Amino acid sequence: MELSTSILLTIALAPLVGCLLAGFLGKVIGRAGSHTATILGVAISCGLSMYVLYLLCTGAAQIYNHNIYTWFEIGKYTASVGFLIDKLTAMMMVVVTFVSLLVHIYTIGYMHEDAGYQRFFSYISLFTFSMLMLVMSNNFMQLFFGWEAVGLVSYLLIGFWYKRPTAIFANLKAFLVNRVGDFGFLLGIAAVLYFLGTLDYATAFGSADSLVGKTLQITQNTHWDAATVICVLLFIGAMGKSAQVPLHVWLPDSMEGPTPISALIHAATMVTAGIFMVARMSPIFELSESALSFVMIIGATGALFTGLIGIVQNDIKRVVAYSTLSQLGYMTVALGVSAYAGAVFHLMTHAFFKALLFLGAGSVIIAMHHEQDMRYMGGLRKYMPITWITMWIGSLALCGVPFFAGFYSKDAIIEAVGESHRWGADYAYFCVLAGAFVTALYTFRQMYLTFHGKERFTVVHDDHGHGHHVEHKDDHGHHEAGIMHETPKESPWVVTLPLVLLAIPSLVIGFFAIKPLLFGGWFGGAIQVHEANDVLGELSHEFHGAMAMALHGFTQLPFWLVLAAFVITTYIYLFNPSVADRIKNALKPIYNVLNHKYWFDAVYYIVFARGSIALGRALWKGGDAAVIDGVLVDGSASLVQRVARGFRALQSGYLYHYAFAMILGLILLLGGYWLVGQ
Amino acid sequence: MITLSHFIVLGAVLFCIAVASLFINRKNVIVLLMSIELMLLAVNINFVAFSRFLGDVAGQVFVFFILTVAAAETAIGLAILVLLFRNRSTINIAEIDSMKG
Amino acid sequence: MPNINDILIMLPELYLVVAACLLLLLDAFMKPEQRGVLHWLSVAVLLVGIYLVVAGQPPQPVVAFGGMFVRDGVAEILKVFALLCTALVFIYARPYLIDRKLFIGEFYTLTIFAVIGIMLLVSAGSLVTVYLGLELLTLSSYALVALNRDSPLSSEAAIKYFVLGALASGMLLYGMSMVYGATATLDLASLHTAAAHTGMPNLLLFGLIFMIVGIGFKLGAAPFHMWIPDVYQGSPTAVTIFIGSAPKLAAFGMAYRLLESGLGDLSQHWQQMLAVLAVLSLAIGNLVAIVQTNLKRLLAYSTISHMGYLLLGLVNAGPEGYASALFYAISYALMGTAAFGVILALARAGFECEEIDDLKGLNQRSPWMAFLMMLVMFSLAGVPPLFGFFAKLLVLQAAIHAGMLWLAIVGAVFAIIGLYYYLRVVKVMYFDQPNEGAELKMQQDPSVRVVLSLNALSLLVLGFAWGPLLGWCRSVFPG
Amino acid sequence: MFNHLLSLLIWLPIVGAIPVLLAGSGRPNTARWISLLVAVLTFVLSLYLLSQYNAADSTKQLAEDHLWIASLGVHYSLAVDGISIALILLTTFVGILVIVGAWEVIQNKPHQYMAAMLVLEGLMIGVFCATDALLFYVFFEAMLIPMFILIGIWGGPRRVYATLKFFIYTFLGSIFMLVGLIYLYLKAGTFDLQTLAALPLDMKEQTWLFFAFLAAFAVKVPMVPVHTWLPDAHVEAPTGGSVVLAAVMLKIGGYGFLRFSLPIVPDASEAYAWVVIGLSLIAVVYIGYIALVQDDMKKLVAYSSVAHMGFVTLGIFIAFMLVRGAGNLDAAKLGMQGAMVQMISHGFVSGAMFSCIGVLYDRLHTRQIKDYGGVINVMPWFGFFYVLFAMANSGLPGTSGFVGEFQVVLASFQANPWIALFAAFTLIIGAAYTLYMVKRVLWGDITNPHVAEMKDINGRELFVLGAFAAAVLALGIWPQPLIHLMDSSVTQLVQQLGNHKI
Repeated sequence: MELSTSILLTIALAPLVGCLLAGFLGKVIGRAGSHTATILGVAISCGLSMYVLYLLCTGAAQIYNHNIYTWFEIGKYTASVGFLIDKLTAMMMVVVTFVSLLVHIYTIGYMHEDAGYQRFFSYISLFTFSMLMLVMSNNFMQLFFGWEAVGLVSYLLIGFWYKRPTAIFANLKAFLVNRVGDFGFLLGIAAVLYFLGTLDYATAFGSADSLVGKTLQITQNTHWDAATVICVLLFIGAMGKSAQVPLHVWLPDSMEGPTPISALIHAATMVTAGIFMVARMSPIFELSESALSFVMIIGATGALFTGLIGIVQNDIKRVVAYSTLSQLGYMTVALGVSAYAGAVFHLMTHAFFKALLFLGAGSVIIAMHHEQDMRYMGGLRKYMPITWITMWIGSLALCGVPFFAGFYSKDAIIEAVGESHRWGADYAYFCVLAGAFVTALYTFRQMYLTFHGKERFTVVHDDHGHGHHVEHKDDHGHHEAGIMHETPKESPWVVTLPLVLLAIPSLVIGFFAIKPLLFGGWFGGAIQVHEANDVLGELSHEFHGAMAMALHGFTQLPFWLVLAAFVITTYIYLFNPSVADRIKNALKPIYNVLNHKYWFDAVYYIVFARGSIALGRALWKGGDAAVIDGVLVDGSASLVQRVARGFRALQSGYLYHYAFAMILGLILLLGGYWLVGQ
Repeated sequence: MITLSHFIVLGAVLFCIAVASLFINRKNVIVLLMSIELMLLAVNINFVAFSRFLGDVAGQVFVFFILTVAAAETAIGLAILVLLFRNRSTINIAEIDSMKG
Repeated sequence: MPNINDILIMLPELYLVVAACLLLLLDAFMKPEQRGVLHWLSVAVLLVGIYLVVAGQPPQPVVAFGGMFVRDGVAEILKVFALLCTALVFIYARPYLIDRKLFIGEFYTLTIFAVIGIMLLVSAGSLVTVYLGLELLTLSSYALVALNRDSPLSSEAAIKYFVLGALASGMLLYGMSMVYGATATLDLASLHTAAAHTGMPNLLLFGLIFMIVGIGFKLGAAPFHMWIPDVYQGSPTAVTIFIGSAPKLAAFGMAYRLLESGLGDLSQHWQQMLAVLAVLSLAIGNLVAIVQTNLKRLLAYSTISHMGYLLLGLVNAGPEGYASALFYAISYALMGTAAFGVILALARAGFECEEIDDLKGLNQRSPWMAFLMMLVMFSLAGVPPLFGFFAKLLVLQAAIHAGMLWLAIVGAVFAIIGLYYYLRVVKVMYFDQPNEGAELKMQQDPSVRVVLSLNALSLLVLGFAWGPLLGWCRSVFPG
Repeated sequence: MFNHLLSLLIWLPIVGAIPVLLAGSGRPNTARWISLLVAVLTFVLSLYLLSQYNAADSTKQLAEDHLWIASLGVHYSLAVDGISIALILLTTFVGILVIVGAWEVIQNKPHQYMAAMLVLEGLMIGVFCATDALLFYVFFEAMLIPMFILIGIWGGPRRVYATLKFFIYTFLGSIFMLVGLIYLYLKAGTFDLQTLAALPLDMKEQTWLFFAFLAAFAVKVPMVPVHTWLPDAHVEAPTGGSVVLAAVMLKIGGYGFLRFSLPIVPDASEAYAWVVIGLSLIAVVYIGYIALVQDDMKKLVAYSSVAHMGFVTLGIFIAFMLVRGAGNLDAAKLGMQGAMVQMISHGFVSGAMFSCIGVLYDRLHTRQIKDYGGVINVMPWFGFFYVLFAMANSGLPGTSGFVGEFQVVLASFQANPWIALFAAFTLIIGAAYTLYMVKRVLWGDITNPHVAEMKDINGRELFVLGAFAAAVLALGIWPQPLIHLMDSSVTQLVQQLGNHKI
C-alpha cells in the first residue's frame, strides 16, 4: 500500500499550525493554550511518524516519493516541494518528533517563569516543522529550504534572551558561520544541477554514475573530478550545520540559548542534519574517494580535539556542548569510511543520550537557580536523585560502556574505522580511540563535579529570594557565585519525566537496533555503499548478536580506555581534588591552548569580523566617497563651475571688449576659411 | 589707370580703420558714432564701385537706402547718447561697465 | 510699376504700417487715463494682422515688387508667430508698464514698427529688403531698450546694443557688397543661380563670412552674443520679453533667406561655420548661465545656448533641418515669452523680481505660478513630455542626419549642463523657504493670468500635440 | 474587446492627480481619500489586465497603436507581455501602499505629495507598456520630474544635493541613449521596437549603441560605479519616495536592458556581456562590504539594493554566455527568470525594508543605527516584520528574496563556476550586513530612553507591512505562478538572443 499524502502533510504541518497559534495568538490563548496547542501539534506528528515507521518496517508500505507541488518549472529545470519517505527518513522523523515532543513537555517546567513563554513554544514548533521539511524532502531545493529554516530558528532561539549581549552576538555568529557552510552547499546544489541536470533525489542518484570521468574546468588547465567537487561542496554545508572543524566555533556559543534548545537543536537534531544529508547523498559520495577521505579526516580531527577542550570547561552546558562536537566528529568519521549506517545509528543513539544529558544539565541548572558553573556545584545527588541517575545513564551511554546505547553505535564506528583502508584511516583510527578516552575523562569529571564530592555552594535563606529568582529568569548571569538562596531540590515532573523517557532508549535502543540497522541492510536503497568500501559488511562477519558484541566489548581497547579514564577521574575528583590544580599548573601551556579553544574564535573575530568591517570602511571611504563621488561626480561638477567662472570673466562689461570679441569671431571664421582654402 | 581693386582696397582700408577704431578707442562714444558712419561709407564705396564696374545700377540704389538709414541710425545713436549722458553724466566708454559677468 | 496685385501681396505689412501710424496719432490725442483703449487696440491690430496673414496666404509662393518681396509658407509661419508673441508681450507688459509709469504709446508703436521690420525681413526677396527690414527692427529695438529714460542701466544697455548692432549691420552690409560684387545682383533668387557660376568664388565666400557675422549677431550666437546679457538685463523687462521672443523668429528668417534662398549652393561652406558658432554658443551659453544670480541674465545666457541648438538644425542645410530649426525657433519664442511673462506677472512697483532668489518659496506663496514656471523651466531644459524636449529632439536628429554626430553629442552633453541651472530655478521655487516680506502674488490682472496660464500650459499640450505644428513647419520647405 | 485598457491604466492615475491637486492643502483628507481611491482603482484595473492576458501566447498583447506624429512616423503604441504585466502589477501594488503609508506621515502639502505619487505611478506604468522607443523615452524621462519634486520638497536636510544628483545623473545617462535612438530612427525610419530589433547593424554601430544604452540603464539600475546617486537619494527621500524608487524605478533599468540592449544590439551585448557581468559581481561583493559599515539604515538598505540589483543584471547577461556559449537555452531561461523574479522580489523586499525604516523614523526622527537598539522590547509586532524582511533581504528560502538569487546562481554555475562562486558570496555578506543591522537596531537592551517610549505599529502600518509580508512569503513559497506568467515572454526573449545581426 501507498503511504497517504495527507498523513505526511499532517506530520509536517501540525507543528507549523501549533507554531502559528502560539506565535500570533499567544496573547489570546495564553500560556496554557500555547503549550497545549504546540505540544498537541508535535504529539500528532510524533505519533504519525511512528505509525509511518511501523508501516515501513513491517513492509506494509512501500517507499513514498511524490511531489506535492511544483515550485518552479523553467524549461527542463524544475524544482518541486515533495516528500521522499523511506526508512532513513522515517527514523529521522521519529527521532526528531520524539525528542521534540519531550523537549516541549520539559519546556513547560524549564521556562514556566519566562516572559517569552509563548514565543518560545512557537519557535520550537517552527523548528520541528523546518526539521521535518528537511528530512522529508525529496529534492535539493526543499532540503536547502529546511536547511536554512532550521538555521533561522536556531538564530532566533540562540538569541531568545535578546537582552543579553552575549546571546545576540552568539546568534549572529551562529547564523553567519552557518551561512559560510550554506555558501558551499548552494554551490554544491548548483554543481549537482550542472552535472546531473536535476534537483530531484531519485533522478540525481539514479544517474549518479554518469559523473564518473566528468570534470569541472577550474582554470585553463586544471580540471577537477566532478563527484569530488560536488561532494566537497555539499560537505562544506554539512560542516557548517554539523559544526565540523573549522566551522565548529558557533556551537559552543549557541549555549547562550535556553537549555531545551541546546538539547533539541544543538545536540539531538539540527546539528545532525549534516550527517543525515551526507548519508542521504551516499550514492554520490561513494563516487569520490578523495572527498570521503576529506570527510573522514575533518571528522576525526573534530572527534579528538574538540573533546579535549571539554576537559577544561567549567560550565556544565559547555562540557556537554564540546562532547556534542566530538560525537558529531565520530559520526562524520563514520561517514568518511562509508559506514553511513553506523553514522546514522550513532546519530540516533546520540540524539537520545545527548538530549538526556542536556535536559539533565538543565534540570541541575534549574535547581541551582541558573548557576551553570560546576565549580559551585557538587553533592547534588542527594537533592535530585532522578536527575542524578538518569544523567549517569546518559553519561555511560556517551562513554560507550557495553550494553548502553552509545556503546553499540560508537564501538561499531571505531571498528569500522579500523577496518577501513582509506587514505588517512590510521590517523582517524587513532583519533577515535583517543577520543573514547577523552570522552570518558570529561564525562566522569562532569558527573563528579556536579553530583558527587562535597557541596561547593552555601545556602543563604532570605525572604526576597523569590523576587531574585524571577529576575534571574529574565536576565541571567549576575549573581554572587556559590551563594544559593534556597536549598536545591528535584525538578518538577514535567522536567523529570522527559529525563526518564529519554533514559530508557539511552539504555536499550542500541541493544535492539544494532543488528537490523547496521547489518540487516535495513536502510535498503536509502544508503548505497560500493563493495570496496563496505566496512560494515566486513564487520558483519564478526557480528554474532548484540549480547556477544557487548561481552566481547569488555575485552576491547575502547573499554579499557574508558575504565582508565574512570579510575583517574575518580581518584582526582572524589579523593584528591588538589591534584586537578597541580596537573593544570604542570601542563600550563597545554591548558592554555585548550582553554583558548586553539584560538579559533580569536582569530576568526580579528580576521573576519574586524577584517570585514575594516575592508568595508576602506572601500566605502576610499572607493565610493573619495574616488567615485569625490573625483568623478562632485569633481566634474566643480570643474564645470570653474570653467564657467572663467568664461564669465570674458563678459567684462566693456563695450570695446564686446566689439573686439566680434572681430575675433570674424577673424576666426576668416581664418578657418583660409585654412580650408589651403 | 584706376581699376576696381583700387576701390575695393580703399573700401577695405576705410572699413578696417572704422572697425579698429571701434575697439581701440576707449574714450568717447561720439567717436564710435563717427567710426560707424565711416564703416557705412566704406560699404558705399564698395557698392558704387561694383555697380559702376558691373554696369548694374541696383548697387547705387542700395547706396541711397544705406545713406538714409545711416542718417536715422545716427539720430537714434545721438538720442541714446544724450540719454546716457543724462543718466550717468559721462560718455566715457571705459566707465560704462555696470553690467558684466 | 507696382500694380494692385503687389499691394495685395504685402497687404498685412501695409496694413500694419497704417495701423501703427494711426495709433501714433491716436496716442497724441488721447488722455493718459484712456491708454487702456490704446493697449487693447494694439492687441487687436496684431490679431487682425494674423488674420490677414493667414487669410491672404496664397497657395503658392508669390513675389511682389519685382522679387523684392516674397510671400511664402516660411514667411507666413514666422509672421503668424511673431505677431502672436508680440500680442502676448503687450498683454504681459501692461501691468508692469503701468507700475513703472512707462505705460505710453511709444511702446506700442515702436514695437509694432519692429514687428513690421520682422515681417519685411522674413519675406525679403532681395538684399535691400533684408537690410531695410533688419534696420527697421533694430532701430525700433534700440529705442525700446532705452524706453525707461531715467534708468542708467537702460541707457547703458541701449548704447551697447546700438554700437554693436551698428557694427554688425556694417559687417552685414560689407558682406552684401562683396556678394553683390561677385554676383552682380541683389535679388536673392537670381543670386542663388548666379552664385553657382560666379567668376570670383573667393569674393563670394568673403562676403558670405561677413554676412554670417551679421546673422550671428542677430541670432545672438557666440562669439557675437556679447550684447545679449547686458541688453536683457538692462532693458525694462517689458522690452526684454519682446527682444527675447519675436526677433529670434526674424533672425531665423534672415538666416534662411540669406543662406538658403541666397547662398544655398555654398552650404558646404557655411555649414562648417555655423557648426563652429553652434558649439561656441552651446558652451558659453550653458556654462556661464550656471554662475548667474540674475534671472534675466540667466535667461539671456540660456537664449544663447538655445540659439546654439537652433543652429544645430540649420547646419543640416536641408528642408528637414530648416523645419527643425524653424520648429525650434517657434518653441523658443513661446518658452521665452512664458518665462519672462512669469517674471512680469510677479514684478511689482519697486520689486523687479529679477534675482533668482526673488522666487524663493514661490510654491508656498502662489503654487500655480510656481507650477507654470516649472513647466517653462523643464521645457527649456528639454525634459519630456514638454514641448522643449521635442524641439531639441528634432534639431539633434537634423544634426545627426547631416552626418554631424559629434555635434549632436556636444549638444547632448551641454543639455545636461544646462539642465543644472533650470533645475536650480525650480529648486528655489519649490524647495526653499520664502524670503520674509517678499510678496510673491500673481498679477491680479485677469487677462495676464489667463493668457499666461494658456501660454505656459501650451508647452505641456504641445508636448503631446506637436505633430501638426511640425507638419506645418515641414510643409513649407519644399523637399 | 475594449482595447484602450493600457491607456486607461496609464492615464487614470495621472488624470486622477488633478482632482487631488484641486482638493488643495485646505482639504488634506479629501486629497488623501481621492488619491487612495485612484490608486485602488488602478490596482483593480491592473488585475483586470492580468485576467485579460494570455500567458501561453508569447507575443505582445492588448496592443494599442495610434499614429502620434505623422510627419515623423512616431507612434503612440502600447502593448504588454508577461514581463511588463508582472512589473505593472508590482507598480500598482506598491502604488497603494505608498499612499497609505504616507497617510498622516506627510503633513506638509499632502495633496501635492499624493498627486506627485500618482503621476509617477502612471508614468512608470507607461514605461512598462510602451513599445515605441520614443514613447518609452518620454515616460522614462518624465518620471524624473515627480521624483525630483518628491525628494526635493519632502526630503531630508541634504535633499537639494541628493535630488539634483539624482536628476542630473539619470539625465546624463539617458541623453546618450536618446542620441542612440535618434541614430536608430534615422537608420530604420521608425522608433518601433519590433522593427529596431530586426534592424541589421554592424559591430561598430552595435558597440556604440550598446554603451549608449548601458549608460542609460546602468545608471538607473544602478550598477557600480554609477550607483552613488542612489544612497544619497534614498537617505534624503521621504519614505514613500524611497519605496517607489527602490521598488519600481530601479527595475526600469533592468527592464530597459531586456527591451533595448538584448534585442537591438545582441552581438555587442554578447561581446561586452563580460563587462556587465563583472560589474554585477563587483556590485555583489564590493557593495556588500560597503553596506556592512553603514551607520544610516536607509543608506545600508540602499547599498543592499545595489547589490541585489547586481543579480538582475547578472541573470540577464549570463543568458548570453549560456545561449551563445554553451547553447543551453533552458539555463539561459533559468537565469533570465531568476533576474525577473529578483526584480519583483526586490520590489517587495526593499519596499518593505524602507517602509520599516519609515516606521522607525516617524517615531524617533533619526535613521542612525546607533540611536536605536532593543526596539524589539517595545515593538514586538514591528520586530516580527523587521526580522522577516531582513531574512528576505538576506535571501532566506521561503521568502521571495531567495528565489531569484537561487535561480541566478544555478544558472551562472552552468556558465562558469567562478561567476557562481562570487554571486553566491551574497549568501554570506548579505546576511552579514542585514543581520548586523538587525542586531544593532532590534535586539539588545534599550539604551536610548526615547526608544523606550516608542509605540508598536498602528493599524495603518500593520496594513502596509502586512501586505508586503504577504507578497514576500507568497512569492517565496510558490513562485511558479509568477514564473508561468513570464515564461513564454522570457522564452521568446532567449530565443531572440540566438539570432545574430551580423
